[in-house]
Amino acid sequence: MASVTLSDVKKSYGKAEVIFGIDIDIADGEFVVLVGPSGCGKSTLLRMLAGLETITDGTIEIGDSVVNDLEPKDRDIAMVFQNYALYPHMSVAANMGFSLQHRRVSKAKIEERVRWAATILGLEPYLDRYPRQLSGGQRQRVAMGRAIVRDPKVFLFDEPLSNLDAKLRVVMRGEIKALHQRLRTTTVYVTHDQVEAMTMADKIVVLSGGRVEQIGAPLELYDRPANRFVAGFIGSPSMNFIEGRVGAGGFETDGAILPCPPGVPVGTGAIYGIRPEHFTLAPDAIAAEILIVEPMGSETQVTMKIGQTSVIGLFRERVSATPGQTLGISIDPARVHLFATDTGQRLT
Amino acid sequence: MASVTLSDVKKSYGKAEVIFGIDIDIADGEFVVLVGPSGCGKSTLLRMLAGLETITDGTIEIGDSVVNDLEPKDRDIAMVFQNYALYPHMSVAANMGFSLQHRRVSKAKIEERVRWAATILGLEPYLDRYPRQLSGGQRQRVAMGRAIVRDPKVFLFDEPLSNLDAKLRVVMRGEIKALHQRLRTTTVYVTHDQVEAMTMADKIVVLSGGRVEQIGAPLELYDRPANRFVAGFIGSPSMNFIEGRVGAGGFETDGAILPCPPGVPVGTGAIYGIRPEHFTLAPDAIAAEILIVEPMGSETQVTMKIGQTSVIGLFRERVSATPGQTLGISIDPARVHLFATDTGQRLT
Amino acid sequence: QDQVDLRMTIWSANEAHLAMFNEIADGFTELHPGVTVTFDSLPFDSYTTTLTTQIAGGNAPDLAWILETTAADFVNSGALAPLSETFAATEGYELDDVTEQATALWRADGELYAYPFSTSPFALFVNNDLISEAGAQTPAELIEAGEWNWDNAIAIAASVADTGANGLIVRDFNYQIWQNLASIWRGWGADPWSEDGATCTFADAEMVDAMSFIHSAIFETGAMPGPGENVDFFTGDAAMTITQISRASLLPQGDDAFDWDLVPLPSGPAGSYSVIGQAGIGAFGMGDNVDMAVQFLAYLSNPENSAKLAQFFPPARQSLLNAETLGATNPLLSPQQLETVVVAGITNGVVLPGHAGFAEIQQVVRAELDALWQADADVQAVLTSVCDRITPML
Amino acid sequence: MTVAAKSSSPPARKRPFWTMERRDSLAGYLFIAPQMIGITVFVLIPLGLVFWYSLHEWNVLAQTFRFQGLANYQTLLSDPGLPQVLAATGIFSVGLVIFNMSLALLLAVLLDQKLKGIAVYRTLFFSPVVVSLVAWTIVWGFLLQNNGGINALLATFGIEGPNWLRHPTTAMISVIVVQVFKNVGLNMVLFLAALQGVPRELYEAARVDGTPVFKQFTRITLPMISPTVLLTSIITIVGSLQVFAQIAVLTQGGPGMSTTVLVYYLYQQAFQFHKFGYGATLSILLFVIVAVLTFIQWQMRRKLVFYEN
Amino acid sequence: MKVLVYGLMSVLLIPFVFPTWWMVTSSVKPISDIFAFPPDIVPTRFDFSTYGRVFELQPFAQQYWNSAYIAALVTAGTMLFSSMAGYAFARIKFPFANTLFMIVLIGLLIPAEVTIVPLFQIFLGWDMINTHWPLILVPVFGAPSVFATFVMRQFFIALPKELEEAARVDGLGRFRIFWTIALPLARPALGAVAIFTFLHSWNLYLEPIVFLSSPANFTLPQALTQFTDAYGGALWNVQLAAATMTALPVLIVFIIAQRQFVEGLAHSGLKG
Ligand SMILES: Nc1ncnc2c1ncn2[C@@H]1O[C@H](COP(=O)(O)OP(=O)(O)OP(=O)(O)O)[C@@H](O)[C@H]1O
Ligand SMILES: Nc1ncnc2c1ncn2[C@@H]1O[C@H](COP(=O)(O)OP(=O)(O)OP(=O)(O)O)[C@@H](O)[C@H]1O
Ligand SMILES: O=P(O)(O)OC[C@H](O)CO
Ligand SMILES: [Mg+2]
Ligand SMILES: [Mg+2]
Repeated sequence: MASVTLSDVKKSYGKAEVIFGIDIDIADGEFVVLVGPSGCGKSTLLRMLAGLETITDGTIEIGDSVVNDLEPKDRDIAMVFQNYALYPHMSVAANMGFSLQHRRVSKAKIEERVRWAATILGLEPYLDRYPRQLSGGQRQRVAMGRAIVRDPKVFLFDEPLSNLDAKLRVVMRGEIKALHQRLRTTTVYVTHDQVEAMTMADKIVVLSGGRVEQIGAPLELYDRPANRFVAGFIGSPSMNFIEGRVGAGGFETDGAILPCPPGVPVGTGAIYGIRPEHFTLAPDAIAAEILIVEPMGSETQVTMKIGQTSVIGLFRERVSATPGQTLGISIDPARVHLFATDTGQRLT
Repeated sequence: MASVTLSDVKKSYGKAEVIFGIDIDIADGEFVVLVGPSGCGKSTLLRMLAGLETITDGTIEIGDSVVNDLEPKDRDIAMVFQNYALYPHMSVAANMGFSLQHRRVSKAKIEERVRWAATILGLEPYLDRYPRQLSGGQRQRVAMGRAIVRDPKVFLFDEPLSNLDAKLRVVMRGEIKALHQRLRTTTVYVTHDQVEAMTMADKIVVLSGGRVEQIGAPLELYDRPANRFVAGFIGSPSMNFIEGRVGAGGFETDGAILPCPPGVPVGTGAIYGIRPEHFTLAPDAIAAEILIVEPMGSETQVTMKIGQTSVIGLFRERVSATPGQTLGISIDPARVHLFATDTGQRLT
Repeated sequence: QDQVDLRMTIWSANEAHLAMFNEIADGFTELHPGVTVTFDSLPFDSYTTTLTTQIAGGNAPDLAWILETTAADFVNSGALAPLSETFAATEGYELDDVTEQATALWRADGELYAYPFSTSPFALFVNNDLISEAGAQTPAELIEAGEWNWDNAIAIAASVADTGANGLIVRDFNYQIWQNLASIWRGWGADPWSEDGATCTFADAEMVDAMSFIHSAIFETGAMPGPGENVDFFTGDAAMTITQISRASLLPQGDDAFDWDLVPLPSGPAGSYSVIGQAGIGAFGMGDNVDMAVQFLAYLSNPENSAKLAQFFPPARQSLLNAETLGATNPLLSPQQLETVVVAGITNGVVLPGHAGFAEIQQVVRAELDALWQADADVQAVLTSVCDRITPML
Repeated sequence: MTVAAKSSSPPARKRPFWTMERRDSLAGYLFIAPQMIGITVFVLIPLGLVFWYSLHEWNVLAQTFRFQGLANYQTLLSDPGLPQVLAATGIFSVGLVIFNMSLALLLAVLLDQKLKGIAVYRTLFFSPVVVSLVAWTIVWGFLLQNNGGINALLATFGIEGPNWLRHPTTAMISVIVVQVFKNVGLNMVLFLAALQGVPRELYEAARVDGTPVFKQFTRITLPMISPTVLLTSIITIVGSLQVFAQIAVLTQGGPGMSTTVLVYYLYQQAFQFHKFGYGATLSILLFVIVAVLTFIQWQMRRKLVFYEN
Repeated sequence: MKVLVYGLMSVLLIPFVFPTWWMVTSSVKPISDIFAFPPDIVPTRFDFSTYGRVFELQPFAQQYWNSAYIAALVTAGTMLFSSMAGYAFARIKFPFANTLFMIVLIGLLIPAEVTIVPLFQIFLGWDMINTHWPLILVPVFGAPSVFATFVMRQFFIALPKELEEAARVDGLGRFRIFWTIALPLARPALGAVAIFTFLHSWNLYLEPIVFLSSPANFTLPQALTQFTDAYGGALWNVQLAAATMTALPVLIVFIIAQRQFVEGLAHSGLKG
């Protein structure tokens, strides 16, 4: 186990720069999740950590040593790939023991480690099967088994659950978390799934366009997104944004005045952010014209118009109103985020 | 536009029976969603409707005519496939106009229809592109465009959104719904996504193992699932089930007594169903041992133990307790479902 | 003595042939310890091609079997070592015994460059059964009557052909190896080119007559099988075939046997004639062991070994050309047949045509003559155009 | 925790010479080394030598090897046989490619059906590929004779067949057909794989769209398998320009010069007529033709071929 | 409809199977029946003596062995070296990779007839004439191997890159990745390459004729042309018997393993 430090790490493919100088400190044993829109450089960053891509500039340290020019095999990391990358021509046991074979580990020891990993992952009955004979979740487990047998310093995961269906994803998410709690190996985990990021991470790194937007604990990002990008990215459905300016009586937008947190000078043009789940029904408060009502059982999602802006509200109640009618809603100013119109930076 | 009637429809592949006599009535203009676990026969049913699979027994009527033996092209239906099945070597316009070319429609008329569809779907700027030059959502739209140009009597969709990422899925869901509201074409839609089913359907058909489990409006299924299968299938996270028997003071399970709705004779062995979102925090009510706490921003998902059964609770509040501690929760008996232990049929 | 390995290329891979050659080579090794001879068999079809490739690659054999058609090329190229002096100096060789005609092809400016190793006359094999069935007179009867000429011969063939069998086959001609037709056109006194090889005589009247005769035999009377018809005399399907006498070994035995005869070529308008095929063996002049190679050739072709070789390869030595010697090695043939066909043939025969650059000429003529093998061909015109094409090459 | 502000960037480190990239490049060179050396020794050097020979007059028997510049190339331009040879080559190659590709496609489409025993048919159609070329051609030589099997078969239908190998047109057809039957199995299998790679949904979509079967073939199948069609057509063309043994066995280039294709011609010139210098010149011509054709086809792929990515 | 398809396929089949059938049956007919017109589809009289004569006329067993071991060596060598080169061209980044690949591809464009004379000179220089070396070295390293390299490259390009990356992380170097991961996974493509290469070597005609001169060294196709009588005339029935013996084992192996053959070919990455 070891800490991981990225200092001013850059990456270009030919002329195209894709990572623009990234600094991340990961403590020993920490579970860090990288999120960001597709193409923002998550995989690239992870692969540079693994040594599968060269580093154009900067340094990467694992433990106390700079690994920039080390081969993947010399970095003492293990990686789980999105499509698992199991060796189709080897049995489960062979897949898991493969990396040890090349490290002069005795046969008996290999067998012991494989059995240990298989026990942890519930794979004992499948050790003699081939990958094609396994279900998606089992394959995923084998991929993890392959990573843990070696007891590496760092685990790297690149969207390991995205090939599974929703139910299985939930199960495997729990297993990975349990595994981390058990082994406490430093972990870097790439995903684009909100829920995975929020529930698994000690620390989330939000990337966008090859730069870090924000680093923080999950609820920190949810509660105090540093900018509009992070605000829109974390949370589902997305935060609603309404353009306007801070007025004396509240936030003024075309056709409506909304409750506004203090601390921003009156007259500032700003973007008003409010999460769908933070609207509450209140007959005599703000009037919103209903566009679509989507009951989902426990919740009702309502698309509605506040002033000229169409927003989404998520209510725990059943909403029996129909499109065209008006809904009364209220907003707690403490739940409102304000961002600068130009830079998108948080104002409050 | 037309109604669709399936009467005692059966399907076997060789000896293997996969659809066991299904009756569904679909009214003109209705939006019907077929859901069910993988392999339950959703696609098969849809493809029989389309004429892509033969019918082993029973009748299918579209409008007033039995179509059992009609070729797909003579059924006046349009189908959107899961992977879109766009012709990769044709431009968007050609893809959309292709079906009209074989129906002796004049060039000018084809162009007009394609342009009309493109306008509805916001595809005008892309008419000359090829599918590979489009994003997932755009491809999805082209697939829909191909279906609507012909103005068919019935639209068939087979998991049309499952290849899109979460955000886009939400957007496209809205678009399909809007389209349906605009065109009012009878629609049969297959999905395994809860949210899609709940938000889009006028009527949901729950299938399992080639049989219909329940047919009803979305909230009907959520509120009064006819059996344990439907109860567990509809709603996410799934309903919790606890085994036990109805006692005098409530539902008795190993280690706990839970509030119980009236109407079931005392002594009946039953399965107690309660949805994760229907627990509320209440310090002095039932004590549940906390196993995992997963904060997700707006909600917190808590895995906990009631008696000997592990259940999931979804709370709107932030739960600061940690694993090992005890949480006080209460249950509204009106929200509780009871099912027969053997048949799984609803008891209340 | 130094170790010397001589290599000789031949076309035959026949075990009997090779055994005989090896036996002779062993005898030579006894005389010259340290000298060995190996024989490389190259496929007959591509013999000259392969030999040429070896030469081009700088790997010429020490000795090579050479076909009559390419004799001019090899003899004139300067690639072969002169032989006369060594032969003359070899004890008991009796160079004079080798007939003048037989060596003509292998000489240039009086010097001998290859030994005429196999001299095989063309003759006519006859299936008397088929001929009798067709109710025709047999060649033997015609010879007896002194009426053995081409008109009668072809009439026999035509009458057999009328019965559904085949008439006369020029073996190995196949409408490709046109030089084998010399066995017919010599009867008209025709030749493809003048003696010095400089003038094309394809379009001369003799050749036109001869070719017209052949053409009509093919396309009018059907006396000869047409192009693209592969039929074989030795399976008993044809009345007659022109081929070299050595093919007698192909005559079927037992159940399939038929009453056969071997007769000389019929006489033509220009009288009687005979034609021989000939192969020579030469030693290459550029190798390291030229002298030894020439000595081996002298040994191989001395009277004693020639007598051995005669069992497969008809010799060009006067002393061996008698029914007695030949009969010992050709038991199938009667003394009379040997006398009239073989001895007379070798003694009087004209060798098949050859020319410098023959391979190319052969191809060009072959291509031109393809126009002749059509039912409505204009013989004179085709032959004129043959001359037009080959005159620049002569 | 926010972006860590690094107070001092780490000191510039000297990168070792054997960086990951360099090590990998070395591995790459080692992997291709055996073949690169082989290609150099057995292809490039011989090709260079052939070019060198083409600048010489080289008569093997006469032992002449004389530098004469581009004289052989001048001969080439005035060679009276060459136009015929090029025409025969062109007809042969075009005919072969068209017949081969269409037959391969037809067979692949037939074999693409889910029918009992289809594997047996597939095997049988493929079987000539594994039969020795020489044996195959010899057998066809028999069958194509005027009194051979083909005409016997035709005769049973009351048709009098032509003398196949003795007329310029039928001889060319025969050589092409024999060659196609020998090797069409290869293309057939490749097409079959390509056909099976076309997503079934496209056909289902077309069925729902009401596309007639023939149109499905021309508008969907063909474009979808066009990359395979291109690749196999290149392989087939290149192969057709190298065909030799068939000609040698069946027609020897005749009748007339009608089936004398370029390889056969250069073989004749070099090996039979001993004009190695001129043969080398024809070799260079053949090489250039093959290279140019391949290049053109490769360029055309942008226009004619659909590529998914 | 089905009947129609079967009918059409069966008719189309005739030119594909009849020649082979004719070859096999004619090899056991007496020579006179080979020339019968119309030809007999099923032999009426049998003559198996030709099979014995095949071995009398030539050291046929030895020649059989020559062909077999040469083809085996060539196949093994090509599979190894072509897959190495194909792997590097598909998977390893190194300077001039594309240029070098283009140069290799020149080999695809060269008929054997073009370079046979210089090759002969080269092998003469190495003293390898009338040995089997030219028939082994040229196919393994020269122009004929280029097609195999191309096929292997196409296959490796399509092989998921993550497998190798997983192996790199697991501690393997390039060669071991190639040997333990890439090569075992390339079995379909290797199968196709093996078939092509074996058939090519087994049927090689021009090269043996040029390079070999003693019958004991001959290979089968070359030997086939040597079944002549003492005067160069073809012994058709013996030749056909020899041809049958040459073709049948390959044909039988093919029929047994046809699924692997055809599928290997189909999935060999030859899809453009
Ligand atoms: N080999 C390459 N050559 C050039 N550009 C590349 C290469 N690999 C990745 N990129 C570019 O680098 C950027 C980052 O890619 P990366 O795969 O890291 O994104 P990602 O965040 O993992 O996306 P996703 O969520 O879709 O997996 C993208 O713009 C991509 O186009
Ligand atoms: N061609 C076929 N031959 C035999 N069985 C088939 C065939 N197609 C489908 N089945 C079987 O029919 C059943 C229903 O399949 P179907 O594809 O309709 O399921 P589905 O509900 O669409 O599942 P999914 O959600 O995975 O798409 C399955 O058990 C499947 O294995
Ligand atoms: O050696 P031989 O007797 O077979 O001679 C062959 C002939 O001369 C060829 O015409
Ligand atoms: Mg990625
Ligand atoms: Mg389905």
